Amino acid sequence: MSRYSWMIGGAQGLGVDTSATIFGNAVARAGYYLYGNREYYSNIKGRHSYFQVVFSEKPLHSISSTVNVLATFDAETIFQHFTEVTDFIIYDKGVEGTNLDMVRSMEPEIAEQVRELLSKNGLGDTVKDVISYLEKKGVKAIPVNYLELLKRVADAYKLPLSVVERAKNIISVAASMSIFGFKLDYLKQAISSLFKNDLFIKFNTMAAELGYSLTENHYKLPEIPVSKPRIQVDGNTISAIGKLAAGLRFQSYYPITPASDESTYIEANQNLDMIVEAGELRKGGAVVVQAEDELAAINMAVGATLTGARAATATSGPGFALMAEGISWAGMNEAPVVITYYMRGAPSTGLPTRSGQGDLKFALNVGHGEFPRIVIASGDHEEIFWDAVWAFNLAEKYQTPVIHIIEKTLANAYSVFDEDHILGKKIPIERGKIVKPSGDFFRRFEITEDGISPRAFLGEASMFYAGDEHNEEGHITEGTENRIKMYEKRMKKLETADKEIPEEQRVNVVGDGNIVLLTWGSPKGAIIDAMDELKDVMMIQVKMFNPYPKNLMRKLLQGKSKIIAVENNYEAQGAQILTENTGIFPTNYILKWTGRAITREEIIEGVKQIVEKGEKKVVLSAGA
Amino acid sequence: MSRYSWMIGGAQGLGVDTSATIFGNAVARAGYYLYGNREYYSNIKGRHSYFQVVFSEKPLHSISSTVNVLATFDAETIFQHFTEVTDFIIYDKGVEGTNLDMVRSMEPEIAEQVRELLSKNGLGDTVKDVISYLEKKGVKAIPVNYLELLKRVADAYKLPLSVVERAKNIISVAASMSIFGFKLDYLKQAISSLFKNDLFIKFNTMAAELGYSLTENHYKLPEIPVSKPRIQVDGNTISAIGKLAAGLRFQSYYPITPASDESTYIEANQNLDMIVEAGELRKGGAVVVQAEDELAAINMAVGATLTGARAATATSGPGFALMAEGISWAGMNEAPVVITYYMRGAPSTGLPTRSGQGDLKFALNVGHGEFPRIVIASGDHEEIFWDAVWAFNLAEKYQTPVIHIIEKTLANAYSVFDEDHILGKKIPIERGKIVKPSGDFFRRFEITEDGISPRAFLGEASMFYAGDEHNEEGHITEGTENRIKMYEKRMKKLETADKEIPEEQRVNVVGDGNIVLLTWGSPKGAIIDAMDELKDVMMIQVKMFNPYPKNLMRKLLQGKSKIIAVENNYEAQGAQILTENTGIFPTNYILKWTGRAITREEIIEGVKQIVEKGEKKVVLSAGA
Amino acid sequence: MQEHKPVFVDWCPGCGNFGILRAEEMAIRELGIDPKKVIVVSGIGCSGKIPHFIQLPIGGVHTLHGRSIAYATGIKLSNPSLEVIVNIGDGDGLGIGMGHFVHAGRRNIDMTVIVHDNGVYGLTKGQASPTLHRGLKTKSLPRPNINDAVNPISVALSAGYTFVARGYAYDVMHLKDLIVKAIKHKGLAFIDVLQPCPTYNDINTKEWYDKRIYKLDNDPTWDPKVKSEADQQTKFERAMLKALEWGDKIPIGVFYENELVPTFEERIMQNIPNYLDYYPAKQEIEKNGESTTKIDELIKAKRV
Amino acid sequence: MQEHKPVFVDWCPGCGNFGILRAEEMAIRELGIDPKKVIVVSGIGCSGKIPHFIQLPIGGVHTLHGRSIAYATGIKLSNPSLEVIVNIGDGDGLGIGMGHFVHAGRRNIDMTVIVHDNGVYGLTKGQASPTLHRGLKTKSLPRPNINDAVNPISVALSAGYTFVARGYAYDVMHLKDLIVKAIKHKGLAFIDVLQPCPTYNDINTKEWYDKRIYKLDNDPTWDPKVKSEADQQTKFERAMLKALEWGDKIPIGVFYENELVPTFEERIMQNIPNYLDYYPAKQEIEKNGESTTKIDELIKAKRV
Ligand SMILES: Cc1ncc(C[n+]2csc(CCOP(=O)(O)OP(=O)(O)O)c2C)c(N)n1
Ligand SMILES: Cc1ncc(C[n+]2csc(CCOP(=O)(O)OP(=O)(O)O)c2C)c(N)n1
Ligand code: SF4
Ligand code: SF4
Ligand SMILES: [Mg+2]
Ligand SMILES: [Mg+2]
Repeated sequence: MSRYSWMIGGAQGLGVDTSATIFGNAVARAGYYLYGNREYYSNIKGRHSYFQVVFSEKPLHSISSTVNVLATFDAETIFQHFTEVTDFIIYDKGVEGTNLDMVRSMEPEIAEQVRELLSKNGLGDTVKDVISYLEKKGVKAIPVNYLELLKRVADAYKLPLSVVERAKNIISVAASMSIFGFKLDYLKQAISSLFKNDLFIKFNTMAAELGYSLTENHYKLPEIPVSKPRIQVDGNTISAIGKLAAGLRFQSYYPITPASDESTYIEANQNLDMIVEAGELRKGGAVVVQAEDELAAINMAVGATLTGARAATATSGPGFALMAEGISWAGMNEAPVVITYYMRGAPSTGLPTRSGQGDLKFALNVGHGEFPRIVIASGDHEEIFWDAVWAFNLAEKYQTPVIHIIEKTLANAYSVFDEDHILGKKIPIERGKIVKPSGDFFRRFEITEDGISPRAFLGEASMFYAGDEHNEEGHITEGTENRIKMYEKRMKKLETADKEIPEEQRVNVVGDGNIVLLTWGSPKGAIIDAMDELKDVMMIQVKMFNPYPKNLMRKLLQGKSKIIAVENNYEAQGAQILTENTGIFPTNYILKWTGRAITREEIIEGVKQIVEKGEKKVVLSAGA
Repeated sequence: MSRYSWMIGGAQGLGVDTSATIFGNAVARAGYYLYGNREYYSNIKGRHSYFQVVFSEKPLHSISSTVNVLATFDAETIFQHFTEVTDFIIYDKGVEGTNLDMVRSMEPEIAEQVRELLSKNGLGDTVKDVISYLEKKGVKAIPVNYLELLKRVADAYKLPLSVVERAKNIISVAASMSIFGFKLDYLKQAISSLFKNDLFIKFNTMAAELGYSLTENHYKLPEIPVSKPRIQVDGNTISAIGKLAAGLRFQSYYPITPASDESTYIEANQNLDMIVEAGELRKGGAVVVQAEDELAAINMAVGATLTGARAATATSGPGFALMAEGISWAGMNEAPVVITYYMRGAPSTGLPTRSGQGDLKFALNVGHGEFPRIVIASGDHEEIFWDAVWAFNLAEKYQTPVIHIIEKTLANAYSVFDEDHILGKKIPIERGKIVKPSGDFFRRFEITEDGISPRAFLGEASMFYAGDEHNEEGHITEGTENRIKMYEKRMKKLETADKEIPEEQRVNVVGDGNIVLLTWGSPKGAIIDAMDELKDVMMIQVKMFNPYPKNLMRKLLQGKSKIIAVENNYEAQGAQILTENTGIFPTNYILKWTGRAITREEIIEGVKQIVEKGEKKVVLSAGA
Repeated sequence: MQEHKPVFVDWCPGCGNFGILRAEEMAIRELGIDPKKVIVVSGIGCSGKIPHFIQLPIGGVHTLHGRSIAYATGIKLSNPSLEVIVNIGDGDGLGIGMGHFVHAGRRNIDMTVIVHDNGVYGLTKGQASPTLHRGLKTKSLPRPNINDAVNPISVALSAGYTFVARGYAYDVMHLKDLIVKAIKHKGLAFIDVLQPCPTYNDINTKEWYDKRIYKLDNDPTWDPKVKSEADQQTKFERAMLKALEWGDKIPIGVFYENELVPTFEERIMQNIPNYLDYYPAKQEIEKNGESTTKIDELIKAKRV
Repeated sequence: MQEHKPVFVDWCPGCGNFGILRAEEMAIRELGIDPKKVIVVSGIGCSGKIPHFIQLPIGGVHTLHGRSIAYATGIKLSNPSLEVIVNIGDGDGLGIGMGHFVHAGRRNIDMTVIVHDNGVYGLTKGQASPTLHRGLKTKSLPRPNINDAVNPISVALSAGYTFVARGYAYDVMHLKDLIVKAIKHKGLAFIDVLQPCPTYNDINTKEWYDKRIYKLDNDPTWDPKVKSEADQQTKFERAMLKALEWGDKIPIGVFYENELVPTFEERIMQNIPNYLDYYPAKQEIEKNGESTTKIDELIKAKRV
């Protein structure tokens, strides 16, 4: 398969993300699908960040262990990533003399490792040493005199050097475009569409021209004709759009990485049009509240659901932990709140800007007591959109909290896919048993066969909610008969959901080999992308953990020679849930808990280790 | 087996607990072991509460479905409990005319059920109707003219009637003593030892005399010689004593039922003597802080552990939910905090004064991310003491949070057992790898083979803690190599614990029949007490859920004809943990989620239903 | 099951909560609001049970300990046509809920917060609440309270509440008047209600209060209402100094009233012009099982 | 692995936090306290990283967002021989941590709380913090802030802090002096440090502050220290009124200082007489693998 990997790195706060988005945008214009992944420290300025973009003619969902072209303009990026480059490195001629000790932002442990590797190869610890190491290994190094080029740009527009400094990025992006053989025009278009300021467009365009002429077309990648519009979105944004499409009208949140960008996007786009009558638009708005903490955030959202508004919050581990009590109240009071759970490196503050899947069992068991917690997890950007819609429909149909898991890696990564995978499709809204009360009083918690009570909203009639065990009217009662029935009624909703939701909808299955790669969430992408090189494999991605698709899973796993749990955690929690529900254990494990995404090559290599070398468990570590 | 059940009921705030404690104390003086269980509404005054005391020559751990002697002095107790009485009912002649509608404190649903039952028997809805119903069924009714007796007491001591009113309780207790055939002297002794005020002792003693002469010795229970001292304690108190014995020196808490009585007890007894040198006592104190909320409570306790003090908090469901984030920090920072988790009726506020086992999986998975959470659960009052000590030893040996589960039913129940089960035994203190740092800097998170780092305390050297992933020094680092190792190190502690703690210590096994009653926590008592009437049974009580005793459980369950999960919840969470760890499913269930304790008879009946009638699942409901 | 069974009011005999209950019911009646549009949101405690006890067909939301203001915020902002009253305990609202209490002041949502200030954690058997003064030993405390008290009035003023008052549970008519004013007030209103707890607080009893309480209104020059920007600073400072009065004399009445601060609803309208007409709860998000929300623009903005 | 590798200080160039860091280091040095007895407890945010950056062999506990005061309380009360300094962010300490901030005032533990007051949530990319005034639109806000600001000084005073001051991150010597005073103060000390965040707060910048800031000490009659019970009320009221000053003129310096209020440690000693000599962390609970604690009396009290 033709799959190319490009990476750009640099200190946080210097525009690495923007240039990666521009590069992606330009490559997409050339007709390629792509997937881009962002890595950064929990820091505002100065620490190392990088962006990897992988592209191909076919849709992609993962990054690679190696990098064809590495675009750099500082020393740290070279030190952190030179082991990954296979073909080209673009670098600043001016930093050749920089040695490891001079890069103070680099973590001492990492510097130590680099020093060791270089010295093993008989080399010193300067950038120059690295470059010669690379050249020996066949990598082509492209030195750039950024300072001189920037000066030219500054002069041309009579701007101080500090203003045009970030055009460094564009120079290296342009050089990369030229190496791959993409038209400069696409880059110019991307610049025009992504910068707002005219002057910025102009001088960046000049920088692009300068950069483009630095190198030559090496890969000679063809242009691919595109028939249908495509979009480029990250996980935060597509989740926000999905929630708005689903009818979200109240979101409360407290800032936290990597969740808050979703809320910021919703707030920026809170004024909405609704097609209420055919052809007639009505304007409405989604209220977004920055709460004082996550305790307030969850409870505001739960309160909002009682009025009939579709309401949600978005958070990650530390904030989610603070929501436990509120989620339990929502369960007890059958409030259809949606929690978008952006999972990141844990425990505690952990790796706040890295990814992880270590909170699955916490999400599944959050809050004291027994009540239905529906938990779904998305494996790629398209899924995020549809799952966001699904989450609200589930919440209202089963009148219970729904937790939608999106990992940091997907939240901050972007992919390019066909627009009609979203637009033009029916976006189903199922609001469940909503009624208009007739009398003065409404029995909110009527006991029914399927556990689901008719629901009306505050203000429509007198009704009561209570976190205490309550009777059908919502008043506190401690009697045992009511307790048995009311408890059973709540729990029955899970059985009803289990009956109503086809198990096939809760699991993604690709292939039907004898070696099962059992996963959930983001590793799906690496597995799918690896499957063309793997033999006799089958991917099973669990999308809904509660109610768990037990019967289908039993059927799918029956007689398989290997069940390999692939997860971004230590315990293989997704597999533990499988065992709890079916008694089936995985036979092997491919696990990674560094906070970095699993690469396609790691899957291929991991499966090899297991199938050929008989390893029980493979621990992955790729990615700086 | 000779096992007698007595119950007293009355409106909250009128001294029902005190009189039950006095009754128990008096019965214990007659040489009997006993178990007393307390049920009350989430209310301060006016709602119905009751206390059941079961006694026997042999130690007991459960209540019964039926009551031999029911002592009452209001109408509600009669309406709520008459279906349980088998032999005697003591009641107020003055309330005979009271009907159901007049008892406003009774929940309408419960009144409805009583009305139905009576009308099915062709009876009206007054107390008198109930009494005739009972008499028809062979129960002996003992009417008491409380008012007249109280007046006599009031007159004798020249006190207003309102002051002596609570002596009603003592009258009914005394009448009960007489029916059972216990000496009045024991009651008098109990009164003297439990009341502080002299006048109270006097007039209650007179009330006791009056009550005693109302009835005659029916059961003629013999006095049993007692050779060794026995104690009568409830769960809150014995947990508090266990914690102090274990060296607890800092406890922070926020008031919550049924946990706060533990903290109140510790505070009241915070001045301690320590045997520091042989024969030499040194005075010290345990600091108790009433925090502003549970977020503060957990984090204060965690902070305290860093100084080397043994520190803990105690809470129940809603408060525990608020502790999730702090527990995750403690896991990340290897802080040996102990959380005594008083489990009550959930979800949310639930049944705040009733019991439950619905939070087990929450406790096991609390807090975001992966870290060792050691979870133990006690099955009776003696276990509570030793588990409290165990909890601190585990916490310090494995440097990780330990959650000690005690259900409300045990917290508020009391039992009588031999003093030498505690005093005179070695109370082991294992503090794990504590060192005195030599230099200025101390590497708190040194990576070691068994995952356990040497530990020193704040103030002894420069050292750092961080909720972020950190290096051996405790400074933030995001490098992947450190992440892999530091994470692994933390998780390894669980493996070390799993190796070091004998699995036999993590499971209680009684009997070795083919029918396994698989349980944890309080149902243990009912099962043990039921076993003399059950054939071919074996009780397996899991005491530690993490690390789970997988190998032993597999061995124990191998080839058993029935595995019946007995739990106070809906999902049989303890059994789900079994499946997750071993792949073994229970075959049957006996479950109860009314918030009331499981009775001995319910176990006998439940097993019958399963074994004889082939029921898959039996749902229990005994107890008003 | 019959509609609306009467709920047994299970507070202790003589509890100050009865006075608050009566005053609140009377205020709602007097204002003539449709009861079902009145949403009484409460926390956990003896005080928290109040929505169940109100003898009017209101909406009642009995939430979590300390969190009622957050629930109320979600309810009111998604349906601003509702009249939201928050009843909190002093432990509930000023102890565990202190953070929300203060931050609510920063928003000035048009709703009413009533604290049942009894100096104790009633429902958990009488521990000291944050309003109990240091050194006091109420009946159920084993030892004198070692924490200082918070001053609800001065904290509310510092936090930005635009209507700040104190009432007394046993002066039902006066309290009713305060509640009426608080509900009518445009913005976030706060009433600290001195509420004797005869069961656990044997210090701040009826007798104790009766001796000390006086009405701010008795002073004819007392006018707490801010009438102009210029007025603001002086009225606020005066209220703040008045708030410090406690001991032999305890003032009740309105300390501060300011409608010049825009409400949160008005602030939202700066961003969503038709917010009050077509608020979140009112918007029709579904038609024939499909979403009505147009997302074309949002998606197309992401085209490459 | 070598001992104590230097940690890279990863704040943005020009960040006000550098000033706080220097002032705090200087204060600790000046006081001559053994650094390892100094425990710097912080929350989460740019501010929260400070313990890692201090160039002295201190103890550092980098805790949770909003909870550092609770950790500090546990540390100080179980080992009162330690010198505890709490560094919190304004979002951290006065947003999510507001409840603890207020309740700490009720205890008056002998420690120091320093707020890094930059008006924004720095580490999460510049959202409005609770000290940002309404209507302001800092660089990273899509729209002007719709919440009112809290006033840290008046909240601290209301809450019962017995030392209340304001410093400025770019006046390092003045700030150092304040920190020295705060640490020496017997009781809970609070310093609100105005800390420019050049990356996200482009309104409350160095230039903005430099124009407005003046020192309370410039007024020779300004004496914030309470010297007698009689003094207390007036000094407190004056501090409270001063606290309201904000805008064209912003005072820095000590607002209020009162050592007449007993510390929490002193209050504990009323119940545990030898608390300070033999505090929790010091007690020997184990001897030869056995408990030293005598529980005989407790158990025997339960005999039947
Ligand atoms: C998170 C949490 N912590 C603790 C409790 C236990 N609790 C129930 S009522 C109460 C105190 C109530 O005191 P207050 O708010 O003053 O109300 P009052 O009973 O005095 O009206 C507490 C602490 C709880 N329900 N939830
Ligand atoms: C419970 C929780 N919620 C949210 C966050 C995310 N978070 C990290 S830093 C921060 C804000 C920091 O702002 P501030 O306290 O003002 O500190 P600054 O960065 O400005 O110094 C937030 C909200 C978190 N770590 N924990
Ligand atoms: S405990 Fe106090 S506040 Fe609660 S109901 Fe009784 S008297 Fe009222
Ligand atoms: S974001 Fe602001 S507060 Fe944080 S380091 Fe940068 S300048 Fe300082
Ligand atoms: Mg109270
Ligand atoms: Mg800040």
